This record gives sequence, C-alpha cells and structure tokens, in this order.
Amino acid sequence: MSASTDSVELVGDEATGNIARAVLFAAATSATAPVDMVHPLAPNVPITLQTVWVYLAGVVLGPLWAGVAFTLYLLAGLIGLPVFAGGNAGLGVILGPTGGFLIGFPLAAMTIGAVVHGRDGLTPPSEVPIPRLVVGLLAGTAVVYAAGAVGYSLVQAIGLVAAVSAVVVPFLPVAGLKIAATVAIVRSDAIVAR
Amino acid sequence: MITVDGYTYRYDDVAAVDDVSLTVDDGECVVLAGPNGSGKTTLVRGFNGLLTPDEGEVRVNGRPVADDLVAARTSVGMVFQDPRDGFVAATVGADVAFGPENLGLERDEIDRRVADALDAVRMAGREDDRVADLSGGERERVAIAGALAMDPDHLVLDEPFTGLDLRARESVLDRLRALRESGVSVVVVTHDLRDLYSLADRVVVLSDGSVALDAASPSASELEALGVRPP
Amino acid sequence: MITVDGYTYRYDDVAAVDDVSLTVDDGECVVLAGPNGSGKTTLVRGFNGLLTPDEGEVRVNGRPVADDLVAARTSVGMVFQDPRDGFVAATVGADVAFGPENLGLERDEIDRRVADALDAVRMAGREDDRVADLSGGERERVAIAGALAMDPDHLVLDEPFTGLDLRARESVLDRLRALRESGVSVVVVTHDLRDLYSLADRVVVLSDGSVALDAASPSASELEALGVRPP
Amino acid sequence: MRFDATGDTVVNRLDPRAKLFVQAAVAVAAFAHTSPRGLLVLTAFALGVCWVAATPVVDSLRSYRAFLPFLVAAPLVEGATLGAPWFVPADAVGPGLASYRVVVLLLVSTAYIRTTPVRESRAAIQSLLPGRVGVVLGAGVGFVLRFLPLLRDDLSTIRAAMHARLGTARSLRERIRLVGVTGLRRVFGRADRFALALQARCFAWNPTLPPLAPTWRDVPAVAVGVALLAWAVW
Ligand SMILES: Nc1ncnc2c1ncn2[C@@H]1O[C@H](COP(=O)(O)OP(=O)(O)OP(=O)(O)O)[C@@H](O)[C@H]1O
Ligand SMILES: Nc1ncnc2c1ncn2[C@@H]1O[C@H](COP(=O)(O)OP(=O)(O)OP(=O)(O)O)[C@@H](O)[C@H]1O
Ligand SMILES: O=C(O)CCCC[C@@H]1SC[C@@H]2NC(=O)N[C@@H]21
Ligand SMILES: [Mg+2]
Ligand SMILES: [Mg+2]
Repeated sequence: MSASTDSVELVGDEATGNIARAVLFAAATSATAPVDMVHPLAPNVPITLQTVWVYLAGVVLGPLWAGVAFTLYLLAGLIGLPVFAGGNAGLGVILGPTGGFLIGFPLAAMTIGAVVHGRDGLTPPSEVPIPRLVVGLLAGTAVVYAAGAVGYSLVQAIGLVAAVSAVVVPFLPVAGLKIAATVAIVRSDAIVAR
Repeated sequence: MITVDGYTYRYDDVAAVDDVSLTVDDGECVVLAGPNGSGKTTLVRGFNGLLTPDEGEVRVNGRPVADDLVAARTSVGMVFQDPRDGFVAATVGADVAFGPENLGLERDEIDRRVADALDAVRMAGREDDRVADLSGGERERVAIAGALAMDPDHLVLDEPFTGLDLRARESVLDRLRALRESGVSVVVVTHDLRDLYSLADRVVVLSDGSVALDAASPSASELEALGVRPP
Repeated sequence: MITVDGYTYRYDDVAAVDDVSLTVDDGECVVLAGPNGSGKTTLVRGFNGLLTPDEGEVRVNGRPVADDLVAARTSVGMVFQDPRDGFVAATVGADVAFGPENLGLERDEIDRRVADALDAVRMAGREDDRVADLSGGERERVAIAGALAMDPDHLVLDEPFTGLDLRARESVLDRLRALRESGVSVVVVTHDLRDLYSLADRVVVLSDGSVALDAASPSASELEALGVRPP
Repeated sequence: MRFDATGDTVVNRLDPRAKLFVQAAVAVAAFAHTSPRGLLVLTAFALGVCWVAATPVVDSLRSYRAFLPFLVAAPLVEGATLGAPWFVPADAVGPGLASYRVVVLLLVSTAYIRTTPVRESRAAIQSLLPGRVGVVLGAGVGFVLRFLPLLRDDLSTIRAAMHARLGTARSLRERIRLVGVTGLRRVFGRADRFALALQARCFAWNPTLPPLAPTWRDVPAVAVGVALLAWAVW
C-alpha cells in the first residue's frame, strides 16, 4: 500500500449518507422528467413529476441537502445529461421558457425543508404534523410558480400577468393533486428513515 | 492483522452476531463459512467500520477501527455480497478507478492499477462498458477488480465466487493466492468450501451468530452438521 | 412444453443471443449452462415475454408467447438472477402472496400456498420480515418461494442456487424433483453443474449466444472446454 | 438522447471551462442584444459554432421540438387582442424576438453537449468550484450519471417483476400505486447501500481529479468569450 494514504481525508459517514440521498433524488428526478404529458390547457408547459420530487426532497432531506439535490439536478442537465422535461438538456433549456421553473426547484426544495424542519435538526418525515407539512408544500409551490412565471415573462418578453395566466393558472389543480400525493406518500410506509 | 474481540451486533434487539472473537494474520487466508443468516455479512462489515458493533471491537493492524477510520478503510478492501451495491460510477473503467482516485494516487498509477485489476478478473478491454449493462457474473468480476485496484493490506470478499464462471473463478483464485504470498490477508465469506479449500489456511464457521468451529482442516461431517458444504 | 425457434436478441446491434432453437418437454429438466455473458439470462427472459426477440419466437404449450402474454405468464414461473429485481412488496408474506392473489384464488388457498412455498425454501415463519432486511441467501429463497406459490406448469430459475446454503439447496432440489415428477418442466440456468446433475435430463450449453452443446450426458472435458464447471 | 460526446473536432479538444465560458458569454450577449441586428450576428456565430463543432443544425433543433409550441405561442398570445384588429403585429415583435433567442441559445448549448464528454464537464465543475463544494457537486454529478440508467431500468424491472407474476390482473389504480411505492422503496434502499459503497471505497475530500489540460487552442476561444461580453456591456 502506498504511503500517500496518510493524507486521505475521508468524507465523514454522515455527509456521505446525505450526499448519497441527494444524488438519488437528483437521479430520480432525472429519470422521471423525460416522461412528460401535454397539459390540455397549456400545451407549452409539460406536466412532469419534477415537483413531486422537489416536495419529497424538502421533506426528507431538509433544506441544505434538498438544495444540493436540485443543484445537482441542474448541473446534470447543464452538462448535457437528458434530464429535463422531455429529455432535454443544456444551458439553452435553463435559459429557455421553462427555465424559471428549473431554477425555482432548488429554491423551493430549500424553502420546504426550512418550513418543515425548522432550525434544529431533521424531524422524521412521518412525524411531521400534517398542517406544517401542508404549509411547507404550499410555500414551496409558491416559490416554484413565482420563479416559473418570472422566468417565462423575462425569457418570452411578455407581461407578468400574461405569464401567470399562461404557465401558472392552468397548473394549480395539478399542483393540488401533487401536494395530496406527497402527503399520502409521506404518511405511507414507503419512506423508511434509517 | 485483523483482530475481532467480542463482536456483538443486534438488529432490533436480535443479535445477528453474538460475541465473536477471531484473528486474521497477515498473509493468512481465512474462510468464513456458515449457513444463510448466520451473521457472516454482518460480521465482516465491521472490519472496515461500515457497521459499528454494539459490543466488542475490531482492530486493524492493532488500531481500533473506530479510532482510525482512515486507516481501516484504506487498508481493508471489501467486495460486497451483491456486486451492484458497490458500484459508484457509470462505466467499468471509471468505477474501478474510483478507489485509487480517492487514495490520491497519480493518474499514471491509477491507470496502471485499473488495467491490472481488470486483467485479473478477465475483463480487460471492457473499460467503457456501462456497469448497468453487465451480465450477473461480469458485475461480480468488476466489483472484485474495484477492490483489487485499491491494493489493500487486507481483502474481504463476501461470497465472491457465486456468479463467476469456471475461468474467471480460476483467475481470481490465482490472484488471491499471489496476494496471500505477498503478505495480504484474505477473508472469504462463503457457505460452500469446494473451490476455496486449496486457498484456505483456516476455516471459521458461524452458526446463529457465534463461532461454532475454528480449525485448519475440519472434517466433512463437522462441516455438514453445521450446514456448510464440505470440500 | 416450451419451444424456442430461431431466437435472436441484440443489445445495440450486438447479438447477445443468436439464432437459438430448443425444446423443453413437460416433466423434463433442462440445465442451461454457459460462461458469463453467454446470453443465458437474455434467452430465458424471452420465455414469458419479458423480452421480445428481435427474430424468432418462443411458444408455450404451442402458443406463441407474444400472442397471449397472460397465458405465458400464468404457466411460466420465473425466478430472476438478482432476487431483488423480483420483489414487489415490503414483507416476505406479502411478496410471496402477490402472484397467487393475481390468479384470483381464495384467501385460504393463497395462505396455504404461501405457507407451503416458504416451507419448501426453509423460510417458514418469516412472513412478517421485511424483504429489505433479509440476508443474501434468504432473499434468494424468498424469490424462489414467490415463483413456487404460483404453481406454474413451467419453472425457470436463473442461477437459483448461488446464494443458498447446503440445506436450503437440498430442500429446493427436492421440491424441483417432485415438481418434475408431477409433469412440470424445469429450466435451471447455471455455469456450475455440480449440484444439478442429479436433476438434469439434458444439458444445453450456450457459448457467445449460440447453442454449443445439447446432450443428455456431456463429458467433463467437453463442458470444461466451453467454460462450464463439470459435475 | 445520447449520453456522451463523440467526435473529434477542434471544439472537442477545447478545455471544457473555456467552452462553458463562451456559452455563458453568448447567453449574456443574447439577452443584451435581443434586436434583429443583434440576433442576426448571434445566429451567424451560432451557426459557425455548429459548423466547427460538426453539430447538425436541423437535427439538433428537431430534438427540441417539444419547445416549438412555446416559441410560437408566446408571440401569438401577446399579439392577440380582444377585438378588432384581433392581432397587433407590433405587440408580437418583442416576444417573437425572444422566442428566436431561445433557438439560438439551444443551438449553442447543443454544440457544447455534443463535443464535451460528461467526465470532462464533471472535472470542469470540480476545478471551477472551490474545495468541498466542488467535490460534492463534481463527484455528485458523476454519481447521478451512474444512477440515471439504473433508476430508468428500475421502472421497467418493477414492471417486469409485476408482469412475471401477473400483476396485470390488478386495477390500473392499484398498479400505479404499486409501481410508485415499490419505486420509492427501491430509491431509498439504493441510497442507503450507495452510501456504504462510498464509505468502503474511501470517498475522500481530496481525490485525484480527472485530468484537464488547457492548451494554446483555448486562447482564441476565451478571447471570443471576452469579446462577446464586451459587446454585451457596450
Ligand atoms: N438490516 C437488517 N435488519 C434486520 N435484520 C437483518 C438486517 N440485515 C440482516 N438481518 C438479519 O440478520 C441475520 C444475519 O444476516 P447476515 O446478512 O449477516 O447473514 P449471512 O450469514 O451473511 O447470510 P447469507 O449467507 O444469506 O448471506 C439474518 O437472519 C438476517 O435476516
Ligand atoms: N442491457 C444491456 N445492454 C447492453 N448489453 C447487455 C445488456 N444486458 C446484457 N448485456 C450483454 O449481453 C451479454 C449477455 O448477457 P446475459 O446477461 O444474457 O449473460 P449471462 O449468460 O446471463 O451471464 P451471467 O452468467 O454472467 O449471468 C453480455 O455480454 C452482457 O454484457
Ligand atoms: O423544462 C423543464 O424541465 C421544466 C419543466 C417545468 C414544468 C413545470 S414545474 C411546475 C409545473 N407542474 C408541472 O407538472 N409542470 C410545470
Ligand atoms: Mg451474507
Ligand atoms: Mg445471467
């Protein structure tokens, strides 16, 4: 064995666990986003599972590592992995019409993490009181759609009101469904915290 | 040298490993056998601190694992029972290089080790294949190469031969023999002694979490009674 | 009866299985052997339509698999090479019950089959254990039980014995023998014939995706030359 | 879509950091000059880049066809009015130019993707971001690459597992639930086991980085980037 191993600075076991989980959330979002659906009332913004993963990441990982998870997701897309809606990739997409949503993902995941877990440590997901969970998810939803609308209006050079009616209003029922699904998942035994 | 002293590990109050003590000398090959669920995997995961025993301790080269994780992890190489659990990169070459990279070696040395390790498992030239696309036995070989490339002082392999075909098995056995000659200690977990006997200096059999036998050449009937396939 | 006719399957233009034809009669046990990467898994996944060959076809009891997937899957039980790939439920009991539930059986009958299948793999009484917490060999046993509980006409097992200890192996072999007696056809994938010989009516060896040998009692030297461990 | 870059053009041999810089500079310039003249210049530049990088323009745009409704819809919506004359072309000009800008940026980023292996991009991230942040994000992206095909396969293995035991007999709702719950369970299980793998393989804060060797060839590329930025602020 080489002498240089004295200088090896191992990543601590706790950080390793958090990195592993952030990676898995980024990869899960990446694996599901290419499968998208056309919204009958807003054919220009695809319906995807991205925000469900944003919600779950905030609840499961807390603010810091949920933020890392979606920063990884954006980086993966930036360098060319086909991870955005419809299997797209590249800076052109991040600066494109749906880019506001993409940039909103890490911000929203951090917001949810902060609201759900507060300042002192992580609460096991199944023990978070439902009202607090719902408030957190609503706050995250607000962040995603605010970012999405602002991005759309900047990139397409149209007014904010027009942007909101084009990319926010049609998605409110979808968002409601996803919040309900997230609460159900968090309360089921699918997530075992270990 | 690996020294295990009163190792006890419980999953929800049930002891999967119960007060196990044993020693593996440098250059020694110990086969750790025992039927399914006897605690083999749970025991060896303590050798590099992946599990921390509830009682007892493991020392590597005399130092408690818990006190010096860096020493334990860099000097104990480990191959997981399910090879898929051990992969960290997308392609074969990148995966085998991961350990050496994290040891901070020079790029040349890393490339040399990767080539050598893939050669030992008969996977030379497969560097750019994606690990997700490998067949079962190919996966197992790459996992072994990943540990070999770290050039560890101690090598722990958890059922490494189950998926290997005849030639790969012989090639890996040859490499293990050579490593043992050069002073590396080798721990092989198995429940079937048939292929390993030529390599084993000692056989330790676990039964229900405790050492039921620790002998250089146990008899076939002893082994069978303990649920282990004799050579 | 399973009939394979000119089966060819390519991953990105490389044929992993290349024009394979073979027949497995009712009540016959065929061992499908071959070194790592020779295409065994790719071939058997076509037997119940999990893969569709690029050329050729598979017929089960005379009907092309592609024409009636439900019939093929009802009559062909399959154990995956990696048992974790096959689990669909959180606990052992729920997982083994999954198949029988889908057959629309009465609850009593389901419970009976689950108990019987777990018994055959020596996992009786472990119904409430979580599959994620099982040891490697225990996982393999539960995967086998999941297929047994469906009471299929044809049973395909992809390297089912690699992780099984002596007693579990014998218990499973006994059950396979009994099934064969009762007319079930059994296909066992392996690269090591040592334990299976007593069961095998015929050995088919794949080499680089093609049938290199199909014989009732091949000689040891023939097998070794093809990279398969002789009995 | 493909996973990794192939080919051997001049652009392939540039340092990924230089390429990322030029890409960002094009974006800044495009936002600063969203005028017919500015976009004309940038179109010429983007086509030039595609040509040098051997990136087929039409094929690349076709792979983004999901975006097309977007690009057409925005100017139409903005130009439309609720009464005669029903459509005011002048109002549609701004959004129209903005939509076109998206096309230009997509082209440039496609050229980057097609000429830069993920491994190099990862090295660029790790060398651009300092210390531990660089390790987490740089190594992290590499790990995402490892799990992406796996999790994609997981969706199909879960389906295969259910099909092999006739899960198709269950209702659609139950099947969706099962795939979801089983999928989540697998994701979490994998995360736990992956953490152990990293530990066993000595995951460290100070690994040997993949080699990146800037050469004289990068100088003109960086100069072009600087020029684009200067033009943007002007
Ligand atoms: N995470 C866990 N939670 C609860 N019980 C566990 C867990 N992991 C293992 N066990 C149990 O502990 C016992 C020992 O498991 P271990 O994996 O150490 O066995 P093993 O000797 O390696 O068996 P095999 O030959 O099947 O690999 C088994 O009965 C197993 O069911
Ligand atoms: N998804 C895939 N994509 C590309 N190549 C693949 C894929 N799956 C398998 N292969 C390749 O096809 C060949 C045959 O694989 P297969 O899994 O059928 O082999 P096998 O005979 O079952 O081997 P083993 O004994 O190792 O399980 C191998 O060389 C493998 O690398
Ligand atoms: O291009 C991308 O990858 C981003 C797509 C953004 C889709 C948004 S996210 C919020 C809203 N809910 C959906 O299902 N789709 C949109
Ligand atoms: Mg084990
Ligand atoms: Mg196989």
